[in-house]
Amino acid sequence: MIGTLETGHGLWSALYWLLGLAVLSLIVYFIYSFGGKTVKASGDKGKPFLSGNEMVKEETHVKASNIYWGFTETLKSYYSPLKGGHTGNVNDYVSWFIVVLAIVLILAGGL
Amino acid sequence: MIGNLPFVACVVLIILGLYTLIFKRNLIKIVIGLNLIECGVNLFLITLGYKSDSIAPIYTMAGKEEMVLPTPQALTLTSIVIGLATTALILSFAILIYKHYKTADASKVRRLRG
Amino acid sequence: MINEHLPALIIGIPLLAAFATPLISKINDKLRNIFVIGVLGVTLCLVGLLALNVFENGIFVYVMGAKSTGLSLPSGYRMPIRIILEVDGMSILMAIITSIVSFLGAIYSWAFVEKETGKDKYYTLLLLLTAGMFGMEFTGDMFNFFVFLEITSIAACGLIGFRINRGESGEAAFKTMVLYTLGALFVLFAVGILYGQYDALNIATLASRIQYTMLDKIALGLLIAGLAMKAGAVPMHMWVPDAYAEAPAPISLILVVNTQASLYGLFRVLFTLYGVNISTQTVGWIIVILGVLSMFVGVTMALIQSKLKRLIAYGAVSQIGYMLLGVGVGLATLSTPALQEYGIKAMEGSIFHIINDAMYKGLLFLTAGAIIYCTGKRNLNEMSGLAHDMKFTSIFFIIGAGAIAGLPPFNGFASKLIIYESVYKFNPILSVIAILVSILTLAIFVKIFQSAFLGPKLMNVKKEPKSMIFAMLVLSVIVIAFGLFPDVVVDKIVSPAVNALINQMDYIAAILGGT
Amino acid sequence: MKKYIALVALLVVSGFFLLSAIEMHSFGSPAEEDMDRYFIENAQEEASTNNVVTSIVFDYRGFDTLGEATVLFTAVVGVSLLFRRLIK
Amino acid sequence: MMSKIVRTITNILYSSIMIFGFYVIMHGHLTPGGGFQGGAVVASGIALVLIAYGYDTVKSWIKKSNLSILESIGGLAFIGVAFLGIGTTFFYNFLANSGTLFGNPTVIGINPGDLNTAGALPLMSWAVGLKVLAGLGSIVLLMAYGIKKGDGK
Repeated sequence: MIGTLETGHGLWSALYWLLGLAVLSLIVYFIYSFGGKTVKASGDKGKPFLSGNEMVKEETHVKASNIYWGFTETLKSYYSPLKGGHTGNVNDYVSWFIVVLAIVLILAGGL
Repeated sequence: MIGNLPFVACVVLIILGLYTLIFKRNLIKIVIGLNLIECGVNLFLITLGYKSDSIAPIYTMAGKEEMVLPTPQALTLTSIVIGLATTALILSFAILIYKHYKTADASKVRRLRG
Repeated sequence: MINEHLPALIIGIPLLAAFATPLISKINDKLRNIFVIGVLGVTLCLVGLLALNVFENGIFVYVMGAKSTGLSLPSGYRMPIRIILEVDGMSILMAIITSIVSFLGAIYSWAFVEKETGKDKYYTLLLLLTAGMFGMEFTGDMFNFFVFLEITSIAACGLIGFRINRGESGEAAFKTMVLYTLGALFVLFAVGILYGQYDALNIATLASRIQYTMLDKIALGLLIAGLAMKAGAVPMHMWVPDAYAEAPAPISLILVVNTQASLYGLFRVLFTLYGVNISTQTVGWIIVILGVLSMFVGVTMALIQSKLKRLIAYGAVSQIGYMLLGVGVGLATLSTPALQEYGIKAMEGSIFHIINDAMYKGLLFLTAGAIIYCTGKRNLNEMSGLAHDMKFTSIFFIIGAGAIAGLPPFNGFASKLIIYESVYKFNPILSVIAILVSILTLAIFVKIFQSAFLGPKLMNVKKEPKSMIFAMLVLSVIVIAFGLFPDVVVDKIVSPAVNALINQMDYIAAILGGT
Repeated sequence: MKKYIALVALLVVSGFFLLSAIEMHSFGSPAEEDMDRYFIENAQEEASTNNVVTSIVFDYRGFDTLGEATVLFTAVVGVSLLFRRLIK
Repeated sequence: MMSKIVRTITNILYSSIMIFGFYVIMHGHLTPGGGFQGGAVVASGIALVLIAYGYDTVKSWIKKSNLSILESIGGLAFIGVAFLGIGTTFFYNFLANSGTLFGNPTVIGINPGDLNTAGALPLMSWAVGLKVLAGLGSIVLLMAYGIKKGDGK
């Protein structure tokens, strides 16, 4: 059957996957169609709020550097040396290169 | 061992170049370090082809038939020109960095980091 | 007649065009663009012809300047003396990627660099970069490989510094150039060591003579370090974000393939030049560790970037890790029966990943270029609500991000699935890390999508030009097609490449005649 | 700290390089020379030139020379690309 | 713009440097040397003039655009000669021992050498010499200009 890829353990066919996706979405739509249709975003319902007080729409956008703030804050002990390692200094680039060369030579050289 | 002193000399040149690349902060000195490595490698190549008491691989009226290996000379010619081209490009980059940053210190030329 | 000269033509025609481009661009700009795109299209067709030829008849040998094209050995002599182009499945795979990507890059460049000065030199360097990559992929000669490596290095660095009025471009190009030159010099030193021992430069001859002495080990270490640096493996990856972020978008697209070409050189050295002579366990684990480091560090660094192209560049570093991982597993199991069990599958996965990576990473870089072209901003913090105006770009970005994050049904998922499953049999931990990295990759692209495309419309943007849309469209069509029918690609293109890598003897016999 | 790591790595690398220089065939007597032997013997009739180096540079390994000329061309184009805003 | 002594010496040396460079290019297939070396010698002559007379004077003598055209022509000639051999193979030395231009057969063994030998090699050597001459000359000019501007501000 065309489109069936034999991976290490089993098989993968994107076409079957799409078929299953279509069936699932049909079922989901079927369940969704039972839902009440009377909800309207009238009055204050549709407006964005920030801690209770209303705000204009332009301020609701989350800037890129605020995304995953918690993640990076938790892993600060991992990130601070990593950021520190990426000094834009060309000497450090070369010294990293030499360090890797030394390790590879030791390992491959069989010492 | 003692016969291999020419190879050792070429390798010492390469090591000096690496030292310059790692520990010198001036951009021009970094380029000089690259050139040292390149000279070392070229000398290493040309030294590989030497055969004792033989002549340059050109048929002239010189009497002897024994010739040194010609291939390393061709390779070295190629790599010399390549190194010249590289040096020209890197030096022009250094010039332009100096014009933009007003410094030639590699530890200050690091707007791109993190 | 043309059939037997194909490799020489594929390398020679872009070079000829590159020499001619400065003269043509003195006539007319539009003519020059058409000329460059036409030349790259012709090269694409020639690569297709050569691919058919190679898939039919096996390894294609072309001897430069001999009495006949197939005469690898001089009459009654036991070793080749001329430069030999040797095209096998792996080379032709890389050549297909290179030709497609450079063709699309030239088309994209038409509108992208319209406003810039120095366009003639830009197109010249683009052609030279393409020709250099073809040379790296086709050549069967170590020193010739070094020469083409240098061509790609110099052309790439000249193009990275294209926007030289921004000081950062010069800085990135300087750093990249220093590292490239150092790596190429190490490669040359290794070539010198090999030459001094065996008095040969042809890869097949060296492979037949190599004895894995101490000098060979040192040469192997030099080659691994130099080529892995040019492929951008952690911790030698630091030039990658600088270079990709500062280069114009079509050049970032081609630089991705350039790193993959040096990755090809690394595979060629490991599998064909040394083969089973090396202690495959050790070297394979070196490659695997480099790959895992690249995956993890790349993606975690990408998570905290706020510059658009820099973020995608760190993603590129993490994708390089997948290829190193799969091929490293294949190398570690090269001389064991486990190769037949799952090593070949792992290599298939990672080499299939090379194609997919070139396609979707190129697509992402092109979308980033479109964003920068239309908004003039490079920082994600200043972007918002681009999906209101740039509908095509946002759709293409969704496709590319889904592919790079390994979401079905895009092509990234197929190759990553093969890598997960086969690497799991080798070592479960590595497979778990790979899946984790894939999840984080999805996270970083969700970040881009949320902050750049969604949100309220804050800025007024230009419309994307036609040529850029066309290039992105072709790439996304390729991504979806490879995702829907991965088996065709794997059977037709990938498995010949894997066999070409594994069967070292065929490569040697094609030159030395069955000895 | 970083300096010392780099220094140790440099020492290791230089040790290996010196080892490669010492392990190499003894100076002045190449281990194998069959390829160069072929060049020296056949250059005069095949390339019909007295200068064996030239016959290698332009005939036997002419493709390298093409690449080399291309490298120089590339560098010139790159330099003029960089200085394009200065040269009017 | 250097002192009068330097300029006088330059005027004397300039022509001989050029002639020596072209000699090296021409006899590349007989004596040590060839296209690259000769071109480098000629370019060194250009550099000497540049140092002696300063950029502004030299710019009026040597046009950058002409140099780039010259270089493209050199590259085209080189790869063109390579393509001419494609009847047999790329880079095939199609002129050697053909009796025509540079086509005399070479005497095997010890001989003083004949300028009219070596087939396509002298043509390639000329092309490469032209290319290197133009390339190095333009690199030197560009760098002189860049440094001149760079020191100013």
